[in-house]
Amino acid sequence: MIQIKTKQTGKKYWRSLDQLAQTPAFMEWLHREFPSSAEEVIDGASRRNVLKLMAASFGLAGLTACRRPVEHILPNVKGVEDYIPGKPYFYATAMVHNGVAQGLLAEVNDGRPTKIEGNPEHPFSLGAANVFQQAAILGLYDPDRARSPRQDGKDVDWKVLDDALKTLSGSLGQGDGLRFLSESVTSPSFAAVQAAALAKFPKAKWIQYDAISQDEVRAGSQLAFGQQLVVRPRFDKAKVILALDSDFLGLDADTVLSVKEFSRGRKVAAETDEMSRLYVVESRFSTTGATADHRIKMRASEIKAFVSDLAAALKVGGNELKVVGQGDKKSKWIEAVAKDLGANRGKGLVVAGPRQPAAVHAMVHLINQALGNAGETVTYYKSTLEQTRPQLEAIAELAGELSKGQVSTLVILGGNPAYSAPVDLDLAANIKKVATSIYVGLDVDETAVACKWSIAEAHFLESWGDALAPDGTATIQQPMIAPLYYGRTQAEIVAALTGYKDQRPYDIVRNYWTAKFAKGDADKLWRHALHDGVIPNTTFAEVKPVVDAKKVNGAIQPAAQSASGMELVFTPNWATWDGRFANNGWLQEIPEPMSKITWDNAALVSPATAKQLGLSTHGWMVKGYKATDTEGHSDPTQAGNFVDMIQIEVDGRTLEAPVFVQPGQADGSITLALGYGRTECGHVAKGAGVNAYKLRTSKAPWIVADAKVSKIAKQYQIVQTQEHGTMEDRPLLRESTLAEYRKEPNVIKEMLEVPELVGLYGDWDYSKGNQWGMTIDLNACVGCNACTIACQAENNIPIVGKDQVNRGREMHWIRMDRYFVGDEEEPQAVMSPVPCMQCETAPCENVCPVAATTHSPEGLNDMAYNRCVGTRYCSNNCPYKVRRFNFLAWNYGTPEVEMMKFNPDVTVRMRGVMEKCTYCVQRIQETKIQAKLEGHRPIKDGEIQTACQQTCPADAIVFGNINDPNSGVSKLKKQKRNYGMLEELNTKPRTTYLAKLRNTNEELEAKHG
Amino acid sequence: MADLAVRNDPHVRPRLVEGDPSLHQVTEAVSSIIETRTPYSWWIAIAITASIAGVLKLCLGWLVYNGIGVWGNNQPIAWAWDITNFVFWIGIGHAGTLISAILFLFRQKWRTSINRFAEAMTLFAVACAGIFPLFHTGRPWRAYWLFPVPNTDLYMWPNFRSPLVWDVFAVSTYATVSALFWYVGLVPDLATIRDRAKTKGRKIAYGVLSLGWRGSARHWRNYEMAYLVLAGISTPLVLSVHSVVSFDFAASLLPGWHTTIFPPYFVAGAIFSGFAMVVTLMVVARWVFKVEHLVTMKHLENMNKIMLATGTVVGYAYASEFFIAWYSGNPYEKFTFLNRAFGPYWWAYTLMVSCNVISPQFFWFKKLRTSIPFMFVISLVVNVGMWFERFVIIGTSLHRDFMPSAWGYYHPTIIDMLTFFGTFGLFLTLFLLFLRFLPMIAVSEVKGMMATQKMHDAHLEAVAQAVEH
Amino acid sequence: MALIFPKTIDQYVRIGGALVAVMALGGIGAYVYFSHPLVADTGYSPVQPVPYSHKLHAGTLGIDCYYCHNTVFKAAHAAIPATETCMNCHVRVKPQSARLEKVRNSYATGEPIPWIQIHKLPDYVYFNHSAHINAGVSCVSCHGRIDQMMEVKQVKPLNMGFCLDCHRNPAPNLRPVEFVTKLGWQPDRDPEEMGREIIAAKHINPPTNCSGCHR
Amino acid sequence: MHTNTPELRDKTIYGVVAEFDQPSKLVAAGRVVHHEHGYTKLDAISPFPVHGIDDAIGVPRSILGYIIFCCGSIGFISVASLIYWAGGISYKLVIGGKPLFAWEPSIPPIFEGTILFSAFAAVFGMFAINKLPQFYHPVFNYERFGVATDDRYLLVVEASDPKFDIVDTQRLLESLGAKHTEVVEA
Repeated sequence: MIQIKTKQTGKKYWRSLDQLAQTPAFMEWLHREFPSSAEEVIDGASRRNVLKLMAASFGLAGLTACRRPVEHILPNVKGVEDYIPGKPYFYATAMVHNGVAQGLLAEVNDGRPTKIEGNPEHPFSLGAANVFQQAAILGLYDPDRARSPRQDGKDVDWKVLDDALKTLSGSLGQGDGLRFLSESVTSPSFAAVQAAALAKFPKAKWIQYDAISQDEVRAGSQLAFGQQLVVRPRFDKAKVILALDSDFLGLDADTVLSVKEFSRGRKVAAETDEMSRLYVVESRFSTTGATADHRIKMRASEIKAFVSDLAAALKVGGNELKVVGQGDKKSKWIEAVAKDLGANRGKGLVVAGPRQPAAVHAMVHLINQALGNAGETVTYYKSTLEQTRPQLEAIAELAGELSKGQVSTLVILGGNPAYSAPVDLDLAANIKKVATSIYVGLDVDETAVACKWSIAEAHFLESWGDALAPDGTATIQQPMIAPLYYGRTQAEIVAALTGYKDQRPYDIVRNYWTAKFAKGDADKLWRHALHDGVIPNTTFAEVKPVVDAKKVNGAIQPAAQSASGMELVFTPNWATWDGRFANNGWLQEIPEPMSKITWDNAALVSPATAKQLGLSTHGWMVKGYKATDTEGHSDPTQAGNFVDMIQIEVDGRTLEAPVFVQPGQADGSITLALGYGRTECGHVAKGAGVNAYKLRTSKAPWIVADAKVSKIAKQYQIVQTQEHGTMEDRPLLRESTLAEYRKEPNVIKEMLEVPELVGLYGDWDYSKGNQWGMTIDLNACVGCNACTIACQAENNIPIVGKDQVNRGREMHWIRMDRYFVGDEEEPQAVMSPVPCMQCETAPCENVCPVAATTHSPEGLNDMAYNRCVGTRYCSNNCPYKVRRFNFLAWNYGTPEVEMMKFNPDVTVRMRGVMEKCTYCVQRIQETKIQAKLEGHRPIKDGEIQTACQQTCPADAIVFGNINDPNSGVSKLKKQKRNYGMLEELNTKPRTTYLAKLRNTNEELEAKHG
Repeated sequence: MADLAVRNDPHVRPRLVEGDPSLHQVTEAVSSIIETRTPYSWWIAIAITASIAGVLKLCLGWLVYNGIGVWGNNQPIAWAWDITNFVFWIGIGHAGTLISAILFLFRQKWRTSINRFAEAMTLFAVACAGIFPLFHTGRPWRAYWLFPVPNTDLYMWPNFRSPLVWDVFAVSTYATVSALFWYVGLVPDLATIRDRAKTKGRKIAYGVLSLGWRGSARHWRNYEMAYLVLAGISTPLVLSVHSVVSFDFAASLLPGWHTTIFPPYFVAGAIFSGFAMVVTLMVVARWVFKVEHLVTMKHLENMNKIMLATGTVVGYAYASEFFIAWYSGNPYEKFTFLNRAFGPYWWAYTLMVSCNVISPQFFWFKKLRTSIPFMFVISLVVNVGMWFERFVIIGTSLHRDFMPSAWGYYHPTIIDMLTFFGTFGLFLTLFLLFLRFLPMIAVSEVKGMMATQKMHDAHLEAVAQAVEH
Repeated sequence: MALIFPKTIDQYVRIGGALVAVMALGGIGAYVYFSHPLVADTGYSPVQPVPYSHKLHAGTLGIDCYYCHNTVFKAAHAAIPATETCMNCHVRVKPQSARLEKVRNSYATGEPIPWIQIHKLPDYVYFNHSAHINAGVSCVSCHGRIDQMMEVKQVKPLNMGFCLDCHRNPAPNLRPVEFVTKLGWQPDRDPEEMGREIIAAKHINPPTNCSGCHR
Repeated sequence: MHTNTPELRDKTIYGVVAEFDQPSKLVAAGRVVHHEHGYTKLDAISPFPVHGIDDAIGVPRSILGYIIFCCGSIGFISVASLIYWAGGISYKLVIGGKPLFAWEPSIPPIFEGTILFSAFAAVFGMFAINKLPQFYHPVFNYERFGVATDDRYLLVVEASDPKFDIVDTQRLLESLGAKHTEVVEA
């Protein structure tokens, strides 16, 4: 039913756009507006001039005010049951990320999915979504997606493919020489197809490989428990948390739940409230480290020693190792943490990052068990989809077979292994040796090029499927729109190849589940499953395993440290993850939370290491107007962001990479993000970053103990959205410690002394009706950028490209500020989103000569784009610098298909006008009208959610009516932590902040922040 | 003999017209400039300047076609060269009205030889200035919304609280009034040219332009009244214009902009730069057109004195800004000014101070004050310095304001540079046309001045003879 | 000195000046008239692909607007009816009529009928039918007497001023909701007064700030 | 031998023009002709305003000042009311929490408006009073009129003057040191 609906309307829209594009009116307009038609609307450097100019309906509609081209209305031919044109519908679905599924809701406007939200019903979303999920919309409409099957690099008709598959499946026999290479299978129905395939072809093999694999985690649990278990930490229950090289609030979080739960433990309403404490030990300065109450930097390879010392300090198991060769600071640290954990038995929690070796994970399990945390703050599940075989081992074997020519048919299902597999396996070359190689993928990527056949895959928003959350909760993945390019799902292809009983993806999924449901009301249950986005009672069985302390203690014996060489650590990244999102402009342009770099990756090194390597150092701690700090670090603004480049060598293989000096980075350790430097990719990804996979071998997939590094005579311009790292002692983002706050709750307000602020005229009366306001809780915010992307999707915010970001023209309405605090040795960071403050006495309004920005009776700082003439005076006079100007025609370049992403409730701004956050006024208006229709009822608190608030995994952003004393936002504004940024200017901001509190341990407090 | 006595008498001002020419000779000297055959040099000069003006046209076309993005402006530096150039040109446009209005009210006779020239310069400078407020908007075709145009469609009006709207009023008024003032002054001289005209074409052209002026006593009566009033209202006008321009900054809340000293400071700066430009052009013109006896060293020296005075006022303003920044105890202010002087734009600031405050100090010395080449160089230096003053005020205040997270830096594009360069083409083209077709010196006023001087002399001679006996 | 201009010149100059002045005024007057929304924005009446007569259906036959434009009470958009809606009747009524050919084809082939849009607001204006209809603003206020039009024609300027007039003083355009689609309906008493009562009853307070319509 | 008959005067002759080479002589002559001989229809033409000529030949005071004042006041009122109406009546928009109308921000536009109106009044008022443009005037018929915009000074006695007599008037003027006199026709 739904599929039919979306198909129909989807196609309708599609068709109408085509027609519009051919109308003489449009053609005439196109030529009138762009005499040079297609090429060069924007200056050469922009990434957009390569996309051809097809600004169809939006630009056209914008002009109908003055000219009147004939415009057609194309109604449905057959009425669609309870479907109202122009009204958005929400459907539940799920997105698989990092091997697990998270439930989502997709907003569909006239058959076009336009916005992703978290599914409140889903236990691992609770209404929130992360950057990758938010940006999926743009991925769906990516004009560079594979559009048809390709045979030997040439597009062919689907018919040709189907015939080829038929003949091939006939010729497979017992399936010797038949190999399947997929990513981790997370879909039960697909697993069924897989099982059927392997049953039909007993000689065939199925290899699962993820570039960002959980091998070590699995091995760890195998080592500790003798079985593979899913570990489920419960950060909301823990009072003391120790994260060992684990960015569980950032890149190592598989769903948003970890942030949700953690932030619950950090919310402080009254001064008396309890608050969890977070210790972080890590090599890279992650957002988790920035959130930590105490953090020390440490080379990733020393964590193993650290954890065994910690175990020793905790007297865990038989391990009686003495703390040796440890700096005084570190041992103090260990003692303090051990004491704290010991004091909080059953309320503590230790977690380790997936990069750490199995032994570390095992020891973590041991510690958690010894401290009685197991079962309390961490629970274990037995997965139904477990992978007994280490992925690296499996793919290595496959590579061997390939090179020996033992494989006749290779079916690769997504994942782009030719790009992301360990470099020493040389997969790209080996694939070419196979007689029949088939690739199913979204893009024409490195693997697609290597294979004989490549098949356009259906995007998850286009296809039927299902997937499991970390705890096994199953979700049906339903399509929001018919496949734009008739793409196929992986299951569909395998089913076709292996003659599975069901061929259509819909049948594959539905029949699998209805078979599981109780016979009678299978249909009803199925409908419920679709509606809720959750299938009840599908969670894995919880188990209470026992750790084999002996084995663990045996494994943990630290090998001789090779502290000599430079350590190289690989991580996924915030923009492209493992490279799969490389062509997604929203993600490419989102700044990396700590370094604020966009459109690139860089080798992160500590200032000390940089000096040691003789590299020019950008001092992100440089203070004041000076060009350099005492250390001689130059201020990046003045260095023009040109950085040195180094050559990194890992057993014979070399890579040239730009260096970025990151305070808080462990000395002697380089962090390099995977997923950049794509070669076979779309326009957006071209030239973005360097390919770290070139150094990643199956021997050392995460941590290279001794990489050779040398400076080379090259420079590279990296681009950031924020170039100055320090707050200049200005009380912008305020923080204190929990202890101090309890002693003197007014400490936050007292950070600023202002004389009584009086205006020249009386204040305007905002005491009646709805008065919108917002609070942002710095204590909860982990700087994950989800709000920025959500805003970008909701408000049709354009992408500007690396060159334009470099010119300081990024368009994000809600930007993420990051300031370093504390000493340069062990810096801390505070982060916060900065949207428009909706000042009651808005400085921007006074100076606008044409009254394009004015105040609404409900306290909004309205911005009428169609009135703006673009003097930019408002931006100059905005102390928060949150206004964004369309310096060039960002939207004229948008290809037709990409325009389907636009939110119809928000104007697509033209060149030359100013724009800014409006508290999602379109949502406010919709709700107000709805309330009117329902008999002028008052609007309920929380009924209106801004896009940023809705998606925030930390619930840091709260929006509502400040006139209603019982609304969430008014309650928060009553807190002592509440303050207005730059309130001394008497701008009366409606958006206020709740100061950050660090729950410090006084034992460590004395030593350092 | 007696003549000598008079000349050496310290109480007697040196003559404003040298060589004691007859009125007819004055008429000749000025009129002949535009009556003789057009020299090739003029054609060459205008060919060059016109093509530079063409560059301006191209740049503006490219700008309107693509958007402000072709300039270097960004967030946070949303205003950069555009408004800098605007203030720069407007400032230059101040000397003219000042000379014709204020010096007139102060009965400064020496103004007569240079006021026409300076007024023309004013007009052309304002024309160049006017380009930028219009084209710095993102949608210039909507710029008319800044004017209070009655509209039946939107029911919308400009926001009269905005200094930009004040600008619109001030600058348009200033342009109009200056043009009127200039034309009124021209009418009698146009009549003179008319009556000297040989060819029919010139007769008709100047005949029409001079509106049939015939120098009747009744005309002169009203004429002088009108001129007096124009001078009277132009004086507050000229002061208000640059005050209003300074409000663009003073009325904002940006540290480094939000300063009460701005209006006087800007006016002084404007006069400063205006006179510098007059000197630059005058030194060349009087030499080229052989009117040294009408535009004498006395004139130039007086202008240099004014430059010295205003330059020092500007220097005082710079100093007091710093003092207030420190004295106010406002950390943002304090930072902004330290950042101005020692931050990334230290070079611009240093340039500004040395050009505007230090260089004019040489004019304390009469020798330098009266040296043509020296004053020419200084006047150029001052023009450079004043451009940088505006850039420093705009650029350095914007690039690092309240939130360090939003700090930035500004790099001009080639379009930025060519646009500014092009405005000089426009300015000089208009100027060459003026020199070619209109009397560059207010003949009738000079004559009037000479006549009174003659009476004065006659009187002195009498005195001198009395003494001899 | 030989005269430049003849004796008579000045009277010609005066006449010429007078003419120029008159023409200037005339020009301004013409501009104001032709650019006035009432003139510029009204009267658009394109030929529709199907010669559908609102006069016949809505007027003579008295079909309620809501029968075809069935989303006005629920949604921002007033839906253009699906071909199916036409066929509901026309399978029986005039099933063979030549003028209905396009409709039948559309129904058969699934190709929509390309109706031409007449009442068009700029895309930066967000008008919501349900909000207005439910408040008691009749269709007639913006669309005129559609029920008397053979071919639909834009009769109201629909410019910003037009919207503002009503948003500032909605009373004259309000009526009980049950009559909003009765285009010819006249209240039995002073409409102003009735309007004020409705405003009081429904707390109607139309926005006049920018974000009321522009987002 | 002309005789001073009205017909003749009205039809053909505008008056007598006398040319002087010194402003002082012009003034002196004017004073004699006006004050001693009681001629009233006089005009003086000079390349620049000659001081004292006004009382010498009895030119009335200029009324321009009053005109300018009135127009200036109109400018003041109209701009002030425009601002008040636009912000306070026509479209009440809340801007920066400021009142709908306040004097402080309105001063600059009002001031400029006043100036603009006054300037227009001064210039066009002056032209109007002087009846300019006027491309034909009898004095242009004076043979050597060109000198009047160069370095000579003309005293004109109009034929419409009751005391006018071609012969006597011409003689009188010559006796006052006119370098040249001439009868110009209307």
